[in-house]
Amino acid sequence: MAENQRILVCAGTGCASSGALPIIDILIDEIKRQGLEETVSVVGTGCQGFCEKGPTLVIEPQQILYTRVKGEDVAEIIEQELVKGERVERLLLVDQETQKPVSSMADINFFAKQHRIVLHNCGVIDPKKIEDYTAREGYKAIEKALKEMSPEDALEEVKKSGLRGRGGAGFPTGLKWGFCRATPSDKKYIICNADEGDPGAFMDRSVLEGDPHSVIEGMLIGAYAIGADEGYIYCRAEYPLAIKHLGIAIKQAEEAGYLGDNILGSGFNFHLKVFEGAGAFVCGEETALMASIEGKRGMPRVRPPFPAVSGLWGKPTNVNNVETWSNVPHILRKGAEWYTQFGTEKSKGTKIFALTGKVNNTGLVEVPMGTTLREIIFDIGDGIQGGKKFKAVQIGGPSGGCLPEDMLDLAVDYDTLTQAGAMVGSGGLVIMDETTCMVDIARYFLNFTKKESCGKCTPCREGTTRMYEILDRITKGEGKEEDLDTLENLALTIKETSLCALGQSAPNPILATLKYFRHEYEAHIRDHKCPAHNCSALLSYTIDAEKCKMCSLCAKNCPVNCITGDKKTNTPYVIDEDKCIKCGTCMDKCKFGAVTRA
Amino acid sequence: MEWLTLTIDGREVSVPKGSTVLDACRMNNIPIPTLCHAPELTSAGACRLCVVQIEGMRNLPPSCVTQAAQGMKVETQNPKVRSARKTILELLVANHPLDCMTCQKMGDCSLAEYAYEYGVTGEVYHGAKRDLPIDNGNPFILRDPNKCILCGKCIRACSEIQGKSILDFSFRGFDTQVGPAFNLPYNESDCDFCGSCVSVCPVGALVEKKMVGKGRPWEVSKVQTTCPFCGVGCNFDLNVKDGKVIGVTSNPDAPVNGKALCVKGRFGMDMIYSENRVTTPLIRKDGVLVPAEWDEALDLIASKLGEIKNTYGPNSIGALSSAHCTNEENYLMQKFMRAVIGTNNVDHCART
Amino acid sequence: MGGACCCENLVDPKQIELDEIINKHKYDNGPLIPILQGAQEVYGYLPAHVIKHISKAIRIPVARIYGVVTFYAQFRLTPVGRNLINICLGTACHVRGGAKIVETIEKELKIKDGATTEDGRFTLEVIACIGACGLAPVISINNEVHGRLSPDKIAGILAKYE
Amino acid sequence: MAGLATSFGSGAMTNSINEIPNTKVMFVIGSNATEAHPVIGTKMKQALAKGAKLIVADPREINLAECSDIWMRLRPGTDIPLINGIMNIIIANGWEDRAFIEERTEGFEKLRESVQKFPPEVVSKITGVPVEQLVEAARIYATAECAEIFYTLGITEHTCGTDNVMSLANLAMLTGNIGKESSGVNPLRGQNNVQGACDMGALPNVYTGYQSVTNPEARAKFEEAWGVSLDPNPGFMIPDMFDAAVSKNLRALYVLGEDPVITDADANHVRKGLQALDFLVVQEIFMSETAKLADVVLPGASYAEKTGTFTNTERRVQMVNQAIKPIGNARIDGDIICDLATRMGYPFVYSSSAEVMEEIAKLTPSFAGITHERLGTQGLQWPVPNSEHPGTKFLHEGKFTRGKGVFVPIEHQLPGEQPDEEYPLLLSTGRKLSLYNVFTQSSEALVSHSPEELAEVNPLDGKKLGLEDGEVVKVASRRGELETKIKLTERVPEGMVFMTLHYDEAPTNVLTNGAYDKVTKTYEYKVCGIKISKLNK
Repeated sequence: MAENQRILVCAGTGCASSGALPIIDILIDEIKRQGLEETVSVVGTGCQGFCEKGPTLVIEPQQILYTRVKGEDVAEIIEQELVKGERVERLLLVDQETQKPVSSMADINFFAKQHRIVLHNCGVIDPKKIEDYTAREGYKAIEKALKEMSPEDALEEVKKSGLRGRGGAGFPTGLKWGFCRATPSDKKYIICNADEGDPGAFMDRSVLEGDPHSVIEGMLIGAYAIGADEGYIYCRAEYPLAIKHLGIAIKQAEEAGYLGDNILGSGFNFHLKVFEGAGAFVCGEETALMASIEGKRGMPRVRPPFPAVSGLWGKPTNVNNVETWSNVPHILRKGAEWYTQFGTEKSKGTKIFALTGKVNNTGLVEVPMGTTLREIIFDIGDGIQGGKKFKAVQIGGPSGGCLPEDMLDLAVDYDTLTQAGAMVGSGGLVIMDETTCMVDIARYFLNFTKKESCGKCTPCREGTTRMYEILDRITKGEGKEEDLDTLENLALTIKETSLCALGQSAPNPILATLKYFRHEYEAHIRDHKCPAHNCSALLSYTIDAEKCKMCSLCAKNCPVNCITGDKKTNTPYVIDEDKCIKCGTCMDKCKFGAVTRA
Repeated sequence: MEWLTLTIDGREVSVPKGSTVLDACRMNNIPIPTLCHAPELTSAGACRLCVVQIEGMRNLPPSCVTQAAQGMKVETQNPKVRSARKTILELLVANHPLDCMTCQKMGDCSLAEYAYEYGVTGEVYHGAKRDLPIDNGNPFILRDPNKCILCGKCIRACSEIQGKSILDFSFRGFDTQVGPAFNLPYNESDCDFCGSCVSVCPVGALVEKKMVGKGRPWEVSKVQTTCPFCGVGCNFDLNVKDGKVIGVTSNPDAPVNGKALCVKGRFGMDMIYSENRVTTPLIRKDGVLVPAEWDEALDLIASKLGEIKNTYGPNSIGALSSAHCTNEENYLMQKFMRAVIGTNNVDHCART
Repeated sequence: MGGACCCENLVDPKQIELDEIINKHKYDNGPLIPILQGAQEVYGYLPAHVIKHISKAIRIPVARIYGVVTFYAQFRLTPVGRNLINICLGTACHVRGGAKIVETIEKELKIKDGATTEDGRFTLEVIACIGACGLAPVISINNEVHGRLSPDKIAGILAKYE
Repeated sequence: MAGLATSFGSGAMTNSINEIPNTKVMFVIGSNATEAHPVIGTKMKQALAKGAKLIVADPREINLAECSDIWMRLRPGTDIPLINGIMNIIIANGWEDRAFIEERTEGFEKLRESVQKFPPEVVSKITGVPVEQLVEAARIYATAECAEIFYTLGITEHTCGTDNVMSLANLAMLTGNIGKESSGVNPLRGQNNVQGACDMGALPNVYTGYQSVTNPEARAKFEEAWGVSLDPNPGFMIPDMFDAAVSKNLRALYVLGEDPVITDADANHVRKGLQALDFLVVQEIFMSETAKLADVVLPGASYAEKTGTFTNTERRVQMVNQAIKPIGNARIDGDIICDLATRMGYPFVYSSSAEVMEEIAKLTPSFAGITHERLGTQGLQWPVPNSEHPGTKFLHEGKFTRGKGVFVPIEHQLPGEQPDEEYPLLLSTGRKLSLYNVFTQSSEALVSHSPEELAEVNPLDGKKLGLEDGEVVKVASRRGELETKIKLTERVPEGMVFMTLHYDEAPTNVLTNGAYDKVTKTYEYKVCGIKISKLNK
């Protein structure tokens, strides 16, 4: 039995949704019952990244990962692992290749292939304790900056690191800070953009939940370098846990003298507030975000003037996102030279991706820039669920695009992705298989952007709706041959004439799918078929009376009760097409292959 | 003043520093279509109709909010620019009623004018259209939100000219609307009916209710004059058709008020045709006022005043001049009293 | 009549709470959104009289506040049902069949996105991402997450909420 | 205007309307600009949007009070102690502009002495305005880079109207907030051409351009131009005229475009005077209450039917251009006067109103450079001393018209009539936005928007008297009574009732006091005692 063991239970939003929180309580009770409280401690951490397998917990120092843990498993884990020093095999991860349980995190591809800089503390420390953060070199970077570096030095270091904005466009961070620093003003602001709105991206949330102090420290350094004394963290109200942890962290940092006036006796002042966003994707755009803090409709405004010249309340303002800020303390502590060893020539460091969709290991992964899509999806992500065939990966959310299989060896960085018609964006990677319809995906994203368009400029307001309508008609089999030209023309106009990045990138999902999957559009239009068997209007389900054993399973499971039949009267089971919502449940449930889809 | 030289459509032009590309074009008579731009309001850069191509800039920047710069090369009419503008107009028309024949704004509608110029058909896009109730509940302004193109000028006029902010955008995206709070009718809001919103609306979404059906823009002549309703001295244009005043419209060159007016100035002109007008001289006969000819009335007054002056002296006659009449008339009145009657007994009601 | 009446001094505890929220933020830069968020906490939604009261207190025109309220998804102008269903339609949920879940629930409750059932039992809201992508497709009812769903599971889950 | 004329040497708005948006501080006293001068109200709002501070002194919670930084809800008729109190605070804190006082003014010592009697606590007691508000208002106004004072009838329509105005002039000079761009004292003229009627000498004591009838040189000039000898003594002012009519010293009256029965205070007295006349001529566009008493009614023309000029409150002379022919058998007023003069043996021969303006310009130094042609679409602000002069944007730059500005110490006086036991409520009168005097009653659109008088009564008074919102009540003063609908609202303070003067059905001026200011003889419309009683049904 090892001395001083720690049990790290993931309490991020994903695992909490899977029931992690009661497990912490049960663990504590059980440890007490076993009299182990002197040597074993339980820590509720932020996201450990492996959402698919949640709730997860890690035993330290052995680095043993348990997955899909339930309350009733706790006693067994403690008995086996902590008392006897043996594994509970059924709760270990099974390697898809070898089909053997893997116990050590070092042997799990999901973790082994990552390189964690920003996520360095996530899942390892208790985010509610500043001492956990300081114990892992936390706030050393700002101390170093205040004691050993001038603001210019700090700025120079960030410039040299080659760090680029992780929010999407990849603008060089040091350069951006420099603009704001160069604008003379009695007051400057810095803002952390934590309005992570891309559906399918949750890295910022995980960092805020799991390591809030790293963001605060990054902002402190930025404020020092730029000459700002007030900051905001604009966080979505949909992230209650992140807001809570930020609140605790700010209070602790104030008490510890890292925030407030005359920080660490240096004469440098910095005050930080959390602003809860009220639910608008467009507020991820920096001018809309500032309008929102000012209490207005979150409508972007024309740039220039850029925020570095005239931002929040007309003062010079610098906005970076969570992941960007969180990189900064590491850069300052370990130096730009250390940082530049990661990544590609023009994209330095690492990037966090939210790996979701039809992939085996969904979760949060941090890899050096330049890692190929294939490595991320097949090594870390462990390939496609259910042995299906990979079709495409959607990168960068509603602003990004879908890339097909032959681009899997693309090394991911800002420039290569943009060239390929996608973008890094916030870093959502949604994996699609043969059952995903690419027209439907484009329609899905346009439905999203049309709802989230602020309505200010004509092309985005009117155009996204028209593009959606055309796509919707195509998925219903009502498309016309000329629709593709209309779509393409409209998409290009919207791209070139919209006011902000939301509109300018809204057509990307269409342009990329048209580029790589045009045949799917044509199949919908010409043959009235959805090759992925996804678009319900183009599907019909029928029951093959010969194969049907009248078990009634389909009828019982039908959510809309549209299947009738009776074994007693020998009435065959049939599907009422008018009522059917084409959910496919009957087909999934049928054990005899009697339900067919056409 | 510092001057910049730039090239627009291959032509070299010089403009003062601080001009926008749109300013530069307009100063040089280069036509640029705009819907959300108004010189007296802040720029929103929202309608995107004024996009141009500028060498070295990505996308098509809107000229109304792009600062002119030394050496800039601008193209305002190339096929790419025109095609983008046409698409934007098609999008607007696709969500706009096509009842132009009966629309009060016909002949003065910017959307119609540009749609015509760019060969817009209205047949490219089919789909959802707004279907909102028409606001007809007040005597002054007729508001048809279905015709609104969301340029936001009325909102800015209400806030920047009038300082009221009765109007604002609500909802977002395709569902965006403009209206008073809770999208109530005007008369249930705090609106003062200054009509500034009407004066800037480029389409038929906001029109002067009293002018509906009274005349088309090309039939109307405009006469600039000074408002008679208070001491501010706003100027506006009386709209005259067939010798009849049919309404009032703002005159952007009005020295005191620009396009701003108040409810009285903009909507009170119908008092000219009030049934209460006296339209013929009246003389009291047997205690009753009865119509008379001018000669009879004026001779009567001349002889009566002469008589009283002779009997009781000039100071037994007085006059109240008018703060409503013109300077020239006031001058004539006091001259009449002083030089003709021979008294200083002339005053007017409000000397303060 | 709502809270606009000035004749009788009936003290409404919610009104007191609202005034406390207003006074807390009144002198901040950009007080509107925090005040609206606080007011919605108190009332469960934003009744017209509350918006007018806020307008007067912080001197922001009612139309502007209405514009803000209708812009952001978080704010409601009507009361919410006893149970709030959030259906996630993040990308991960979409590719794993989220749309079918929406369709099933809409059919089951006979209401559309944003509406409340006539009996006030459920309010339905489709949202962009709950952030439980690993469990896709997911819904949350009163912040309780139900993951790895399929249409046939819906009726059973809804039955648990009164 | 007499007040400003005494202090500065000329009486008119010292700034231009378009300077308002650039001012830093606005002190609005007794002026409901957003309703009475709506477009000036909008300019004030524009200044606010640019960050200007707004101080409002008004018993009513007018719209400007709602957007002010400081709203001093003073008791009606206590303007002088309020201003004296503010000046006391300014001097006590050393916020006065010493250099300005030294260079540009005289009489400061006397002023300093007189305001000693108005310490903040005493002023607070008299006015009902808290001391902190007085101090803050004094600080904001006195320390402003530029500041404009605005007032209208709320200041002048008192028995002490002239003193009120001089008080404001004192305040502006004390702080140096005068004679600069966006800085000055600005009376907002009520009617469209009050300024012009004054400028044109429609006053019993002056010819055009305020040239005194008692000044032999001026008189000689006019005698020469007009070819007659002129009376060297000032004539009757309005209130004198009605008294004189009753005493038969005045036999005939020629009323041009006015309706004194409705608009003048103590309407019953006015009516009595008019009825006592031997001969009454009314030249009007509407069948007014006064016209109904006339022996001869002459139909004049509306603004749309004539060409001429109006002079607005910022001294801008602007063109009125004929758009249509006079309605029916009506004639242009100027033509009528000319015709009458000619019939009385003194031919008035002018080919156009432009020619009349040429004569005015010849006789009036401040109009010397004005012609209709020059006025064009932009007008000119007098003084325009010659044909090249661009007009005068703001007055008193570098030097007051009279040389040095003079401080005139002002003592507090009570209004002519105060509420008492019998008439316990105080009536104040004013305008409504959509209506304007009696003129707009003939606009169907405007009337339908604002169809009836709604006397504003404080809910506490309503409760005391058992009145319901919207009830029709009887309102009575010592001079008369009327019926009106009421509106219970906290816009008026307890004890005060507010009514407009727009409606024939509720002719408010039967109630008001015929007492007037000792210098200008302006009626005290703003304060009188009334009582409200329920109607017996």
